[in-house]
Amino acid sequence: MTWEKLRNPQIAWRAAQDIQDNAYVNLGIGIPELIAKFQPEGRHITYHTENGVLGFGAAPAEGEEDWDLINAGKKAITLSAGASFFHHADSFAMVRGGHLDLAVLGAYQVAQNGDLANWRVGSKGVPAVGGAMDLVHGAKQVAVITDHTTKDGKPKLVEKCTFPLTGVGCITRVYTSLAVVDIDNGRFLLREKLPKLSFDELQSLTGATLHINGDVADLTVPDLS
Amino acid sequence: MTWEKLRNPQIAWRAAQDIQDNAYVNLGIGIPELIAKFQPEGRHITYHTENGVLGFGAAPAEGEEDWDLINAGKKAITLSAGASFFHHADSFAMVRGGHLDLAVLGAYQVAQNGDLANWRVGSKGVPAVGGAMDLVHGAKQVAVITDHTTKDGKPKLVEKCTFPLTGVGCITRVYTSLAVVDIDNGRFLLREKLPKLSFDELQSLTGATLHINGDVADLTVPDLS
Amino acid sequence: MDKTISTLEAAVADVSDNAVLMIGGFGGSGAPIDLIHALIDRYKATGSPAKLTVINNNAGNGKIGIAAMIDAGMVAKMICSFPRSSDPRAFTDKYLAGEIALELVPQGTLAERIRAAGAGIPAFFTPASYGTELAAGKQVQEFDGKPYVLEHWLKADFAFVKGALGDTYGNLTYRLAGRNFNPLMCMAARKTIVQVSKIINAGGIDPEEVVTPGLFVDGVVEVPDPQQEELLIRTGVEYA
Amino acid sequence: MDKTISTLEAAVADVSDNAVLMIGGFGGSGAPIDLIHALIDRYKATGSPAKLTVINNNAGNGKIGIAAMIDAGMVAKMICSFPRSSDPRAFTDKYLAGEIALELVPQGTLAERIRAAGAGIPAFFTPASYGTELAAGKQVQEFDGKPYVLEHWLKADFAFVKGALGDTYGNLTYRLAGRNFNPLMCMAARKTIVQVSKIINAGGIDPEEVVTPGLFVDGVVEVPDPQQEELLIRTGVEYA
Repeated sequence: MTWEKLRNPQIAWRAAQDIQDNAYVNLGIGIPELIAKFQPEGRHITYHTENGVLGFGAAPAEGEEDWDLINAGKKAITLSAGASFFHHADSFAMVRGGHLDLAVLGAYQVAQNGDLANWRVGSKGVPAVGGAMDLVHGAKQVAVITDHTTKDGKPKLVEKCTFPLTGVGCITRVYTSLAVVDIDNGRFLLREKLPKLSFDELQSLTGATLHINGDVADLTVPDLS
Repeated sequence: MTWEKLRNPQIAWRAAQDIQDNAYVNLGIGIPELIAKFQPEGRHITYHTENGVLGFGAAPAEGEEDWDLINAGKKAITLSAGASFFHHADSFAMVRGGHLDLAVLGAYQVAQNGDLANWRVGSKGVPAVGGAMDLVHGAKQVAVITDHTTKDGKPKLVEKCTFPLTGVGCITRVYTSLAVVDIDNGRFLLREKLPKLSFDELQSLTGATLHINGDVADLTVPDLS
Repeated sequence: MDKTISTLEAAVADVSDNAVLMIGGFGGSGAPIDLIHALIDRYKATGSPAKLTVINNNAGNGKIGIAAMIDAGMVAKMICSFPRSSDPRAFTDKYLAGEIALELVPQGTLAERIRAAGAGIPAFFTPASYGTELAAGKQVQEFDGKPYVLEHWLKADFAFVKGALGDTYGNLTYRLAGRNFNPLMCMAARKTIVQVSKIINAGGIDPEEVVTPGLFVDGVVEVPDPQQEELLIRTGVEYA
Repeated sequence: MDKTISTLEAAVADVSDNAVLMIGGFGGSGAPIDLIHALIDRYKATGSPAKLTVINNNAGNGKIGIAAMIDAGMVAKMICSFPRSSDPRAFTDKYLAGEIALELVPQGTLAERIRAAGAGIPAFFTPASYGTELAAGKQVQEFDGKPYVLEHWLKADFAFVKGALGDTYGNLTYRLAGRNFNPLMCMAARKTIVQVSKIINAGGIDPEEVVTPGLFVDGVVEVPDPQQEELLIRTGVEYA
């Protein structure tokens, strides 16, 4: 194969390009958090973390951490000008009440009807859900950022999730290591794909039919290495 | 008749004697508000007003009012040390959530099962309810302060309310111009009555059977004139 | 990001006919009189916005503020807990003449329904109004042996709010008991417009002291010396 | 009225066997580690309180705080959203061995259930968890064409809370993101005990800046230099 899948920072970069000026955004723990690093210049984006901070910035320098000032991933953060603190019920009022423009989460599986599975892969081990089941409801747009397939090559974009669901019909856009896919009326609509990757090849790595409506743009991102 | 019914300040004085040290109390608009004036010395009582103040004191001197600092009756108030402000949802969380030790309201009628009618007397005019329907639920004790009869001599303590209800089975004690009556298992239990007023006379002014369990104490209050 | 609106006129420009409009304040405390009067000015000049549904604890007092809106004929319906005041004539006259509708809501339920709208909670159970005529037709359910009434969220198209300090991102503080319904209404309206006594740069309010975070606010307009309903009434001002 | 408690030992003295205990904090931010450790001390000395149900967002980290409670064998059940951490061994071992029960609750639902308990709301509808295994057996109802799950209030016998400033009436402020679940838990427990870095006289906190009004608080104990979970873990402290 002549194409190389995007690395996580590259997927994050692509997702970052879509965040509008003045948006309020919640980035899930892990890969979604990378998105903030690639915020396009000139856009003012306010980040929300569900443990009760609106308007935070990058991590502090090592040794400068204040461990009462952390994000949902329990990492130390710094405040941006115009920040505010609030308790958990107010924080999830922001989430559930439709006050965030965008939430971005990771995924084990996304189904063509917008179902998301991202909190457990089976019935073994200790289950943990955190804020995921709340975050998938309420934000004006809920997007997923993920590798296109699992480590052993299985599709993560599927007809129907086989892992336990996080939410039903909640995802509207998926940024993967190979493509950008919208969820539109119960089907995957391909918007962008890696230029060197053929449609047939992408389809073979996807667990449900990819539809096309108009042009499929080239998914091109900086090297970032 | 050789007895004279208590005037409103005297009923308020009697109610004030029962408020425990360190209590959190909401006093309804009108006669209940008078209770604060007769707070026994040495007791620390914190007053709540449903428009979002905990810990307020007397009215300011005339000309010293700040009209952003008012109580539920829209009267200007002053703050006590240790006061706090909060929004209406938090204020009624205090009410509904069982955080007040006592709420005292006025009444058109109180029934022997604890039902209260105090918000409208018929279907004419403009109805207004305010916080009454919330206040009757949640406080550890909900008491009524009222004249024993209407202006035209009809009983206000009744078998069953005929006016529209404010709340069902919510009242536990009634301070009237003639007596102190508890509501106990669906019946009026007489605790105190004016010393010169005979039981039979009191019963004739009451719309439901007055029960007695043990002694009936003398209801004696200062002149306050 | 700068949510500053330069004039009261511009601040009220979007409110449309038939809109549901929340107005903060409890009596005159925290009441955004200047926004209300700017809206009345617009109505008098253009005939719009008309047929408004107004949500407030009360239904106006004297001849200013919400009472003046009612007198001007802009209000089709009030949703409130206590449509009485020292001078409730504006509402009372129209109500008794059948010219204005009223949805009466217990005060705590009103507050919680507004919060629920802001918090994405479509309905909740409350003990308030159980067994009364205000619960007529509503779903009742028992919890721990006690009956409760199901109440629904109450959303609005617009909210008019009065704050103390505001920053350019819309972070707000309030003054004394002027908080009341204001922070809740900020959460519950599609578009929230706030008059504040002073607008400062983002970062000027200590993050610990922000009462309403800016994401609940769409526009802030500076009114350095705001009108106070109670004082207007006491000095006999008429805006109608 | 003075809600000051003079020692940590006295502050935790009432917690009884089988109690439901809310513990504030999110990870180490706002976590009342000193109260927790005082409770562990009591358990080690007396065997009580045992069989506790603990409500917290997480289920402990390392060998201190809630993890040390679990290791000590005091906890029969955790109610939380995320029983993982950088070192979740204490909970994980006991859970996989079937020695501790778990009620897993989505984080926003957990917060709202606690607030509901404090606000006298026995149940509310939320979109969270609809269609998932965490909604199994729960009442579902549609509002405006969307399905919602009915969730019940979550009350506790005791709450351990970490504040910043406290006054003698129990009015509280918090530090940075240490607010999180703390103000909600103050509302939801029969008895709320708060550790603060400093106790001042009533009136010492500006009424506008009080985050938790004192009527939600039963006792305050001063811990001038409180433990920080994250720092304890990074320095390898073990309390078990």
